[in-house]
Amino acid sequence: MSRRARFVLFAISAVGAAGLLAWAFAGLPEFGDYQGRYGRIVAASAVPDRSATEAVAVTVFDYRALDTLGEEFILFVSVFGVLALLRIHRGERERGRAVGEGRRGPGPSESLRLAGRLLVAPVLLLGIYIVSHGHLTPGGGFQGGVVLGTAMFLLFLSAGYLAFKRVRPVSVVEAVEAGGAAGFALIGVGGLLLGAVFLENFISPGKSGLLTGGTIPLSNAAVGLEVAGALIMILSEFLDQRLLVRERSR
Amino acid sequence: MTTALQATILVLVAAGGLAVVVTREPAKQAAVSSIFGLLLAALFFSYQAPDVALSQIVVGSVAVPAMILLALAKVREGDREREGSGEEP
Amino acid sequence: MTALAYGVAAWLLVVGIAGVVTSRNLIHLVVCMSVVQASTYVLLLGIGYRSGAKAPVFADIPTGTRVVDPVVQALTLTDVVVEATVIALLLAIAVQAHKRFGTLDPDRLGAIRG
Amino acid sequence: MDLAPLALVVPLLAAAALAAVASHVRRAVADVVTVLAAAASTVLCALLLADAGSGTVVEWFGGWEPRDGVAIGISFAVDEIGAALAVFVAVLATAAAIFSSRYLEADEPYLHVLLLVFLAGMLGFCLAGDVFTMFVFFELMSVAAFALAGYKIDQSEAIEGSLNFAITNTIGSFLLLSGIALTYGRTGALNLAQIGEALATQPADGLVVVAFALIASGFLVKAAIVPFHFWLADAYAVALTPACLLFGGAMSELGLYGVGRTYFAAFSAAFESHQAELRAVLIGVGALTAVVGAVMCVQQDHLKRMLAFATVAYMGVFLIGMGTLSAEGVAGTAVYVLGDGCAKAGLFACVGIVQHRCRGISELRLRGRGRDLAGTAALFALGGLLLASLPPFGTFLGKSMLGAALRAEGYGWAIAVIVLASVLTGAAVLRAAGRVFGGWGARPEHPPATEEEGAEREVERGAAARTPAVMWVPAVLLIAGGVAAGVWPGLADAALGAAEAFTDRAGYSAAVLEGAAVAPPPAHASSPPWFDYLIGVGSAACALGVAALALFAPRPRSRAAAELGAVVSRCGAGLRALHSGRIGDYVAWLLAGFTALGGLFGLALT
Repeated sequence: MSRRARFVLFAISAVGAAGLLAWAFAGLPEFGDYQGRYGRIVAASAVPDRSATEAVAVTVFDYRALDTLGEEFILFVSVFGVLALLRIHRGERERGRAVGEGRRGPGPSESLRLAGRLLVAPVLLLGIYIVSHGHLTPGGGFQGGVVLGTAMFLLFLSAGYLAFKRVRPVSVVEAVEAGGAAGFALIGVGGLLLGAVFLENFISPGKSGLLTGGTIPLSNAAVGLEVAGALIMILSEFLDQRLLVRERSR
Repeated sequence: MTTALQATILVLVAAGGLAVVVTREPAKQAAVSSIFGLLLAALFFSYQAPDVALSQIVVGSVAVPAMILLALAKVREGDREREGSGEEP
Repeated sequence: MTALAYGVAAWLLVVGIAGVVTSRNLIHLVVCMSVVQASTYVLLLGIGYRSGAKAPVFADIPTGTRVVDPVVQALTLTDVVVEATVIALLLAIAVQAHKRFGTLDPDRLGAIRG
Repeated sequence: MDLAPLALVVPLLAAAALAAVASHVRRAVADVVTVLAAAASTVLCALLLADAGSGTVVEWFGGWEPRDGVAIGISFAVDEIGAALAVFVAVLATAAAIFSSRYLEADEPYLHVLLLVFLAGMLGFCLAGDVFTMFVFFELMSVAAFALAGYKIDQSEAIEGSLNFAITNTIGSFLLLSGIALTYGRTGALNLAQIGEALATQPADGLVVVAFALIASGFLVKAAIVPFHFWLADAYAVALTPACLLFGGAMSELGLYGVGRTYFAAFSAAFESHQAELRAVLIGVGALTAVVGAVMCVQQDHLKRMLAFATVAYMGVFLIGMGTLSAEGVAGTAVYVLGDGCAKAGLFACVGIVQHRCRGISELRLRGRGRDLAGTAALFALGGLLLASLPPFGTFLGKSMLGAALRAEGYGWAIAVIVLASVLTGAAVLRAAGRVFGGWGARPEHPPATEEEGAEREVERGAAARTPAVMWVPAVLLIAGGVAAGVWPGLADAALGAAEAFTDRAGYSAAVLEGAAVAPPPAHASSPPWFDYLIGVGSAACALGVAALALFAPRPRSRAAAELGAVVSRCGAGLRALHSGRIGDYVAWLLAGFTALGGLFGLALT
């Protein structure tokens, strides 16, 4: 199809689709007037059921934990997808070796290194705080995991990326990432063994404070590890490619 | 008051979405999409969804733009290499 | 307000797809996908919103306070993660496409016909 | 005992374990772990299928049973159709895992991890009783599939194919999610049974119709129904052979299963009074898809692309079957899926063997190069006859059951479409078999140049002097499965009983929400009437005839015949030109498809 024909097809369809959506939205409740029972039951029972104050976290990690298990593995498999898609295939590897693979790239400047080290500790603490309070306040394993991953990535960067590559902590990160994903599934299996059914929350919910929610904080920690590992893997994989090309071009 | 605020942010989000689409230069687009992510986060805060808003901030304004910029950098290096070696693109 | 709240969701869907259809650059196209996905967030959270209600976090408010629907928020959280992963994967494919074809223009790839 | 979650968790944990030790694990160990995990999953699913025979198995995760009649947790609701599909998927995955043990390119077990997670995603999708959980597992299998499609990164086609696959399917999943959001806005529920209860109380309005159109469009992108189908051939033609087994054998069928599950469990009551109109729409769209797929299939030179378009044609046939909206139609479709899925997976495996031995994928360029491969030739030809639904193979039984269901609903003409699809796809495969293994047909004047020559060399180990057992054993077993499905005593009855439970919304709802699962009553399917045998033999003969014509036909003598030929080939070329490989075109078609489907549903259902 020519670009013009394509655009005409799109424009006609878009008008139709917008009409259909408008027709559908006319049947939704007025904005701000939602009365569904599911949400109200969940909001009313999260605190009595789990002593955790964050109803969304209880939904994500307890009532609807299976969805989260699936989501964790989506993240997990996408990392492996990125690794597989950006892997260096045989031809490239041979060419890469010819121009000196493994040579140290340009090191980071002294000030960058200092800034990285100064920043890392507070950012790490922030990440840990967000992960550990996931069941009490907004935030949790996912949000904290991204913060942790970013902090670690900055640390690797400021320490000089190629040095990082030579000792291959990538495989450690890989293990952490996979371990986080497996951890979530294992917590579910724990419910099967110690409770009665898969993903059952088998730890007492407690009364108040950090140690409430039963397995929810554990799940949050597993997710935090997984997300942090996944982010580092993905970002370094994109960076890896760049460095490889730069080496080749010299 | 809340309604007026929400309406304003909604209009901004609509405009932001359009801006992301019409910004054809990818590096600029990464920046615009980062702002779009923040607008969405503001909308979610006004919808009383702080959890989602935080996720949106870390994903839409940090992780995804970082991935885009790294991918772009990778692509540019590839272009430079191609020019250097005289290959036809 | 109802029309605006849901209308923005429809708008983002259509505008995002318009970007995908007309895009001349794969990385631009991938970012347009995130606009389409934003439409689902706006729709889900808009549906679960309740006027004058608080966020479903009972750290500072007593249980039983009128709160917005927590379930749509849980769904949207999942959705946000899915977005990030799909974008990562699509970017990886785009980078490879550039390596194979020397262009990011989706209309000039052309390895497949008929 | 909780079999359902274990069937899912075993491959997931195996994948995570392999990933965690990725850099240190020996290749052979990874192979064995993958095959064992897939096999264990198969056994668990088979036990689950046996359980489901005595009534729908409902599993509330975390023990969150419905509270005040409202589902607050997530359930798996496993009936026989869902469990049988899970077994089928797991069997194909095991075959794919065995087949893939020959690939050795990367040092790290990416392929294993992707395959195992892909399997888990498909299983979760088959067993889920919650519409958002279906979405999550749908995404899980999609993300793994995108990476599997693009695995051969050194080939341009693979990159372009996986790009088209990923973008169209992701937009499809956005449509699906929007449909789920609308449904939630109306019913306040995500559990399928609960949605069904809530929708049963009032007639369908715009919201319900559009929500169903969005959900159906999302699933139909995966099911490759025209005009959502463009991506499929691009992706299937370039994927690794083990992934092709799963893609061609089961993945698209899962999209259709999603439509059937959501319709029968949730939306059917709301559309009760408009069943006839809905039937017309679904059967019409299915017929269009079957014809487009079959016509594209015979025009292909690339063997995997040919099988990919055969998949499109059969997805149309299956939509026709599902579109009868009757238990008989669904039962026929289920049997047909089994027979055809085995046949296509087996054919993909055969193509893998040909690629391995002959270093080629183009039918014309391979002419006569497969003369030494007698066993593969026999399997390939048998696969072609399976597609042509020769009695008494599984595809024949399915087609016959489907025909009876169509006649019962007054859609006898659709049988002709199904016959056309099976003749053309069978003919294409038989023609390829004759050309590649027999060296028949004229020497091509301009053999197409294709970058895929020597296609999988980059990723494969070992010399090509002989076919390793890990390749031919799965191929033999799969083709044998397709043959056996037709003569397996009691299969038709079992399928009918399962389909009756699948289409019974009230029974499903009682099992899920009230825990009142009952064993489906024994059903008795009528055996194929004599004229079905005639049609079956006739279509196989036609397929052979068309294949022979394609190979041996002389140049047309008369001007009229030449002109007719020119018109036909111009039409074919026009259709091919629409399959442009351009993602912008595909997405425009996708939106057009949603609008058309929504419009048709709007006319039919209100």
